[in-house]
Amino acid sequence: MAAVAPTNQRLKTSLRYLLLVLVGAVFIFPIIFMVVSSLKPDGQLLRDTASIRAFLPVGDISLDNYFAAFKRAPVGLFVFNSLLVTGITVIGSLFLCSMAAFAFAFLEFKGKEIVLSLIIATLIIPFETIAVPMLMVVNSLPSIGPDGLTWGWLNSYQVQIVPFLADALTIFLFVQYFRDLPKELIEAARLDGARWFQVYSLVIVPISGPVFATAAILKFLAMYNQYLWPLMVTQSEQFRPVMVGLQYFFQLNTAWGEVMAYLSLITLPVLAFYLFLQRAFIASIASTGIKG
Amino acid sequence: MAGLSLSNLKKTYGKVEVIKDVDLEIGHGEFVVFVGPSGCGKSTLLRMIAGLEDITGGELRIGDKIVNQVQPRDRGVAMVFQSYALYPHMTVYDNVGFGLRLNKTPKDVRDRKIREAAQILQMEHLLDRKPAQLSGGQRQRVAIGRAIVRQPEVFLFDEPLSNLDAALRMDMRMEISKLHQELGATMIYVTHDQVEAMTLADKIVVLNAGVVQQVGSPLELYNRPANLFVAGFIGSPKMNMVEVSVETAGANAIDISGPAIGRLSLATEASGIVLGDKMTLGIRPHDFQQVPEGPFKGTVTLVEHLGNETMVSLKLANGEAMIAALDGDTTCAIGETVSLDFNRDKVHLFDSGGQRRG
Amino acid sequence: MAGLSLSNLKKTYGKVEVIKDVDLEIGHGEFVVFVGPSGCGKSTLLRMIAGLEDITGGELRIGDKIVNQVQPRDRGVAMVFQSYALYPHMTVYDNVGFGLRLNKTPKDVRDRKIREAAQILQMEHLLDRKPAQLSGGQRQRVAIGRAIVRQPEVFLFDEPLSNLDAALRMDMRMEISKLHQELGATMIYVTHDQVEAMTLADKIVVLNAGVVQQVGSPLELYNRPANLFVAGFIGSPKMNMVEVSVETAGANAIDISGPAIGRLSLATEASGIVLGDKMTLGIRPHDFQQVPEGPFKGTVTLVEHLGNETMVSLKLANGEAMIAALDGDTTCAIGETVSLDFNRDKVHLFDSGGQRRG
Amino acid sequence: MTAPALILIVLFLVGPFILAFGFSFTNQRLISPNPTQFVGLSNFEQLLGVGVLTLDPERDDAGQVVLDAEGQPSYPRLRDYTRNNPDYPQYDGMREWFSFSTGDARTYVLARDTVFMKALTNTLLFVIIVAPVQSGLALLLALMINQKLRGINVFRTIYFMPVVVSIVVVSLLWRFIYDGRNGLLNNLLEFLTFGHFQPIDWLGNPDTALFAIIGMSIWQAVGFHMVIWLSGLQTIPLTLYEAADIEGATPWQKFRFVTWPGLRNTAVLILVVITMQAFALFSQIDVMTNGGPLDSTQTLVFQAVVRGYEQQNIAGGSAISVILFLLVLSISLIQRYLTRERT
Amino acid sequence: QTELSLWYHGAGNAVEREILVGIIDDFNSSQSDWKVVLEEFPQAAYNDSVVAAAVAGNLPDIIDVDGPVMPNWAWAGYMQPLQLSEGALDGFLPGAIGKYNDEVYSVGLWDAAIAMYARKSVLEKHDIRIPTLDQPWTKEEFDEILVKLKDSGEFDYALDLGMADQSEWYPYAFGPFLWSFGGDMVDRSSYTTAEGALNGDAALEFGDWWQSLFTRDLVPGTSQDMADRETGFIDGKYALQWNGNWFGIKTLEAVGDDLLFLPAPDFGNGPKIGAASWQFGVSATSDHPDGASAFIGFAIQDKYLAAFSDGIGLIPATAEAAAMTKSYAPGGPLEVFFGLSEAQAMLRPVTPGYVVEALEFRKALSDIANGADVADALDAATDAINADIARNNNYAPAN
Ligand SMILES: Nc1ncnc2c1ncn2[C@@H]1O[C@H](COP(=O)(O)OP(=O)(O)OP(=O)(O)O)[C@@H](O)[C@H]1O
Ligand SMILES: Nc1ncnc2c1ncn2[C@@H]1O[C@H](COP(=O)(O)OP(=O)(O)OP(=O)(O)O)[C@@H](O)[C@H]1O
Ligand SMILES: [Mg+2]
Ligand SMILES: [Mg+2]
Repeated sequence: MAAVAPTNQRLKTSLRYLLLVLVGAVFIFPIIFMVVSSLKPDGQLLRDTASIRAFLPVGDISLDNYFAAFKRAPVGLFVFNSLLVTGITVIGSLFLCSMAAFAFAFLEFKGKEIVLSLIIATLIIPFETIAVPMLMVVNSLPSIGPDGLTWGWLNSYQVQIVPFLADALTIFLFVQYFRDLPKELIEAARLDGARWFQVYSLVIVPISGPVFATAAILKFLAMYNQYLWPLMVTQSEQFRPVMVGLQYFFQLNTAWGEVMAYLSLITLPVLAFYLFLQRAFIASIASTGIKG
Repeated sequence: MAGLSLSNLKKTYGKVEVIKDVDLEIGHGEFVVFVGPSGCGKSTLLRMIAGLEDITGGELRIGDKIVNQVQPRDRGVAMVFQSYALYPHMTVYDNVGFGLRLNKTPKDVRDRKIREAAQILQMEHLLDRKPAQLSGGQRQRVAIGRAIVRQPEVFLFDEPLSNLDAALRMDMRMEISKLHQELGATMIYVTHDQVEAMTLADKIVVLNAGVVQQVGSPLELYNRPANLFVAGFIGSPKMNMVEVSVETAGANAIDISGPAIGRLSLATEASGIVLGDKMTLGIRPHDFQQVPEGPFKGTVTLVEHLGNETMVSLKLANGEAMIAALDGDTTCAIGETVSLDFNRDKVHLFDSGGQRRG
Repeated sequence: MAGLSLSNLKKTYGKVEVIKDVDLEIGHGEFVVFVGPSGCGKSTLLRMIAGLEDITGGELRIGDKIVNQVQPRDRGVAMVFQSYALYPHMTVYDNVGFGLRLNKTPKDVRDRKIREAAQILQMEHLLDRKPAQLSGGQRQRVAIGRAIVRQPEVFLFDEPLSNLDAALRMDMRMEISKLHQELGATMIYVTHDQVEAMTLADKIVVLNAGVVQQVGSPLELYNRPANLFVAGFIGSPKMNMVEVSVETAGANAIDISGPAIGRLSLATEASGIVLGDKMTLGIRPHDFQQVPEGPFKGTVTLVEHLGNETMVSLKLANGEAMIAALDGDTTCAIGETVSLDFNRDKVHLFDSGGQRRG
Repeated sequence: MTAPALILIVLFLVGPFILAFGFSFTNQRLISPNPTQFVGLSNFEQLLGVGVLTLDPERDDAGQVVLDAEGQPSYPRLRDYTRNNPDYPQYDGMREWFSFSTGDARTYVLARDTVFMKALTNTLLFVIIVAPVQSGLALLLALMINQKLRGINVFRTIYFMPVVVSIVVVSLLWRFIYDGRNGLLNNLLEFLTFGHFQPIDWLGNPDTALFAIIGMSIWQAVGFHMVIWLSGLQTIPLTLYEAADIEGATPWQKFRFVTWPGLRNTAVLILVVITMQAFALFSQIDVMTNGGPLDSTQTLVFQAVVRGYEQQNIAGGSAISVILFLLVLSISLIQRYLTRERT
Repeated sequence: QTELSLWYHGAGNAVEREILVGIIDDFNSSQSDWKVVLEEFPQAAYNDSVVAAAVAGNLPDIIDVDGPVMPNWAWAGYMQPLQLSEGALDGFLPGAIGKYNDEVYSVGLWDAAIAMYARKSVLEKHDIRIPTLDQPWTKEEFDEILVKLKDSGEFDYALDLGMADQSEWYPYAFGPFLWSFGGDMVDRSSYTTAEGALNGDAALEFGDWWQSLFTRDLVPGTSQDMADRETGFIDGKYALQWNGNWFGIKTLEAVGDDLLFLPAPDFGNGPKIGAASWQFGVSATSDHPDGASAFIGFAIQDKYLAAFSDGIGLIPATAEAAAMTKSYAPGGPLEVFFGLSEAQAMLRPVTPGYVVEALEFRKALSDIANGADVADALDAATDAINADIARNNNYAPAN
């Protein structure tokens, strides 16, 4: 029953911070390297990699790489495309997947367990291994555009969006989270006269902030980093996303400084999105008090 | 019309049979209270009526419809959960108004109803809070509010007042009673509080281990418990039980004797009672009076002063324990010897199967 | 030694002051009951003692040590939560035994203690279940079991019996009482049940809106409530309050009058009472008797038969309402006129500030 | 409510996979003017064919075992048995997968496709190491950043950084770190051992390359799983911690008895996801080693891609995908079985 | 005007775009039938994009194609022969003409070449003979030189081969060594087997030598990092570097007059370097092959060849064009490359199977460098190539 003196408390807190900082150091350096390198000319950049200088903005520092990057590729267009595709996919998939997961977690229907197992099984399939068959599938889908009914979705936004709206990982994530929610809430809502969809949208969604934030960030990353698929389906520059755009910088002589500048630029939206969700995440926990 | 009719209702969890062939008719507008020991299946029965638990067997009708397969939302019931089940992300206001919002009640009507309910439940000052910021009793009131604003045909209350203090509980009890009269809705109410059960119910259903023991008006149950279980369960403190055997059995009177009481004569309809039968004699604590010399004599083991009355626990000569509810100003000390008589008109006799006799 | 001493204890949530300067001494081994209306701060106070809420101001000692900053686990307390807080993934057995397992009680001792507790709580058949498979009352018993097996110096109970039926509740009450005697531990107990409070407590603490109203033995509170709040809060049904004014004030007696009662003479110590003072006269329902002609006359508005007694609500001529607890076999119908007298020795007088007088 | 999601999944995941499944029984090519033909199981036979060959050491005329320069017995050349040897048609086209000595004789386990076999074993090794280590570390991190401390959000962000940054930067950076001469890792180890450490060519050495990849992969993805753990942590009711606090639980005990059981659903999720992702290991290999040196970092998905795209052999790539699918499916079934709710 | 779509692999390269757009504009305004529309792709993703488009039946009219890959695409039916006028390709470097099955499918505006980068001062200091086209280093001489340079202790490695680059570089840069030893990636007489070519005695000899470079620590291995590849020679860590002409200008700027571009060594069957770079062709699905060919015919004018060369540093496809350039004109700093190209250049196997052959070759070389048994590695590559050829019906043209 030792009384804890405040100084002891303070020491403990400092130790915690120390640990946090040390671990932080292990994780932060790619960003530092990237940003620092984006300020250096190629030669120096490569020479510095062997030493700690790789992480220090020393030597010949300038924003030249950024200007050059903008000159080399339509960076704005790529970022716009990526954000558009990613944004729509994230929103759509959160909606579709959480709804599906809701049904799996709370509704009783025939074959539920089997279907869920199958969906989870599809988690196993790495995208790379089905890209070509998938190309064949999207190429035979109808689309209605200015030219009337046409076949094939190549060179469009929807071909980058629709196939990824529903994915097993997101569904699974939601299912596992929903299973931990108190059942009485759903029962109460049903007695209050809520239809299933209302239970979902008015009760479950508002108290599931953390998992929505998690799913959103994971989906965002997956979509934003898409490379192989857009490469296969966007022949026209107009629709290309950032990761395909990155290839603009790998020529016979790779422009490393510009690559770093470009990567720094395209990392910004991801970071911003993550920070935004962090906040939403915290806020949702604080306001619902689902924690107990 | 929203009477209910339960026939042969059954519920099992895995192998555990929790509700066993319950048959029950509840008239439209009736106030029915379920009582029974903890774990006897009251909540389960309520939840089956609400549609939250699958019905393992039997048939449930609300009005004229068999509703075994009907969605909760379409059964026209409202329920107050034992665990409240408030929506954590909504304010009290929104929690209470949720059902109205769902059935598209116009905003002003909704607002009026919510504020009315809040007033009845004495929680107007809490309307902007979230459930996490409420005390247990406050949460319970919100849960009640949520049910009453919707004015359904059938109300289900699962121990709605258990976390309230006596005064508030009485107020709430009155409110619920008033509500019942005003709405004329059918109400099914689970409680552990005898007073609540006695005062609110048109009809009390006593459950034990998933089986209905007796159905009847409060005074019926109090005055003529159908079996030992009901006798012991209804009334507080518990009825005292004394083992006796039948010495003589006349047409309108019997003589009984037992180690605790010696020999006694009771006026009762004695059909079917046979000489030598082992029986149980029940006497309520409140039917005792302290007398200079009576059939029961014992040493005081515990005295509890409740203000208006005093509970005295005795140990009889043969070791049996007995409780008597005496006057509030009774003064007696532990260890003292006390002699009791009882009201001969109010005794209860049960046969060896536990069923009421006479 | 594990007495507690609270001095000037304060708690605020944001701007809401929930506990206001509470001063309280709790002796070692005492049984203290907190009562008060829903939301008055009982749970909060308990949680502050347990170390689960930060203390905004003041000082809390357990034994001789100031524990404001001490971790809950180092305070030597056990607590039964109002919301049970059972570990959902552990069986009842493991839930109950968790604390023992943590303090490395040998397995056989642990097993014995768990089974003992289960027996006391009548839940031996539930030991293998998970909390989700229990009824409300069963969960509550597990929560109690978890606390009692640990035999700490201080027990904190937050409405531990609210979900139990009368019979079981009485059993449990007895068990807790026994436990208290056996262990000699300090117990702090929150309840809404008057009977529990009256029977268990060495000392009752009445709280209202975070302020201590009165501290005293049960009968002290019942017989001499310090103020109107306590008077109204303790006793069920609630004390009847009548507005009166002082007509004459002698040394040992005063005359009072009021629209409801006409003029009356009371024997009371009248120091400080001044002619013309507005006062409140309190009469408990149980202190009424039905008489052919008495000071109170009114129309019956509600009759509640509780079996052993009958609650009769009256409306007096001037519109005031009054409740009387009459004999169990009182027969009177709604609308009838009834006349009541009361026990002159047992009246309570409060001044206009609500404080007890005489 | 599941319908829209199900339709999409069937259309864009199940459908293509079934196509791929079909391809694995044909000779489908990415590019070819020739018609596709059904070839039965031959793609699988090609991948999975193994054989065992035991060879006696060469003996000179006197019957003495011939020793090579290092004093080891020398054996006939394997290629004499596996290449165009009409006496051993069953070994034709096979190569040594691994071998061991049994007395004087040496037993060779031959595989029709040694690269695939290496990819298979590497993948399994990778999964076995990465799944527990990464989920464990991620949980540790999640617990660390779930504390109530001022500014904790900064750390949440920092720990997540490697996930946010493109794999291109990360791989590039780690190639520099792993550089065999003056890489940061070697420099650091040298510094820590006061110069006693012999620099290792981490990515160039078949013995270390896979572990180098493993290290980097864990570092890179751990933040991803940390976030999932974190959302699981948020669902545990606070009152349970309070109850445990009062019962005298230490922080470790609170973790063991409250947190961990409360994370059951999350743990299943994480384990499944990590296993899946580990099996899908591709990008790092593609950027950093291309499967080398000496196939020590070949993985199944990498091989599936190499065959499907670079070698234009969609059928072969699909066959690997199918094998991978069956493999992971059975593992995840076992996993589910092991982590099932025991009631 | 009918639109003709053109795909080009140079996205991100402003100079190339400018020149190409110039050509297109000139062409579009030079006649009124056709209007060429450009779509650019990043180089690293180009082949995959084209294949994907082909699978989806979505190819443009004019595509550009890497020389050695062309037969594969032609065989697969992505491309059709050019309709060029007689004599249009006279004077073109052989590496710039894409021929398959006796038909010209593609033509390049430039070629690329490789040389041994060296510093005159270093060679002189170590008393090393400067080789010429006529008298290249012999195998033994080359080996001695490497050992000598290594032993001098002045360098991390004697020679940088560029092992960091995992792409087409291996077959392009190292295939010629094999050829010079007398081996090949496939038997060019039939193109139906690699047996004897890739695992014959000559190939084994090459393999042993190749492995010895690494076991003797003369060259950096496969784990070399990109930074060293780009800066190692310039910084003096490597004495010699085997590198393409596209690095010439950059290195010249850093090293200055001291820099030498030396011809490939002769390992017995004459010194060799690879030939063929990106070329233009017409897709099989084009509705307007005449227009597409017309554009290609228009684009191969000397002035455009020269413009490209000046822009991106590659070797113009004709001598006339070379004369018009800054670097390859007589006396220009890179003139030597033109000579190398003319004298030593050899095409990589002209077969649809080349794609797989290149992969297997690369893998075998990596494995050998990392210590694999030479014969086994070459056998494995041979088997894989043969299996691929068999799977594709010997790459017989479809009919
Ligand atoms: N987080 C919070 N923020 C604001 N107010 C709070 C918070 N938690 C509790 N309160 C308020 O503090 C007061 C005291 O709450 P407490 O739970 O102690 O009441 P109680 O006496 O236990 O009531 P009950 O008998 O209903 O359980 C209540 O009015 C409640 O609304
Ligand atoms: N999921 C379950 N699995 C097994 N048994 C269960 C389950 N849920 C409830 N039970 C059991 O069913 C019985 C009835 O439970 P129920 O909740 O209806 O009791 P109750 O009468 O409401 O009790 P209380 O008054 O304590 O709330 C109890 O014995 C309980 O243990
Ligand atoms: Mg219940
Ligand atoms: Mg409370």
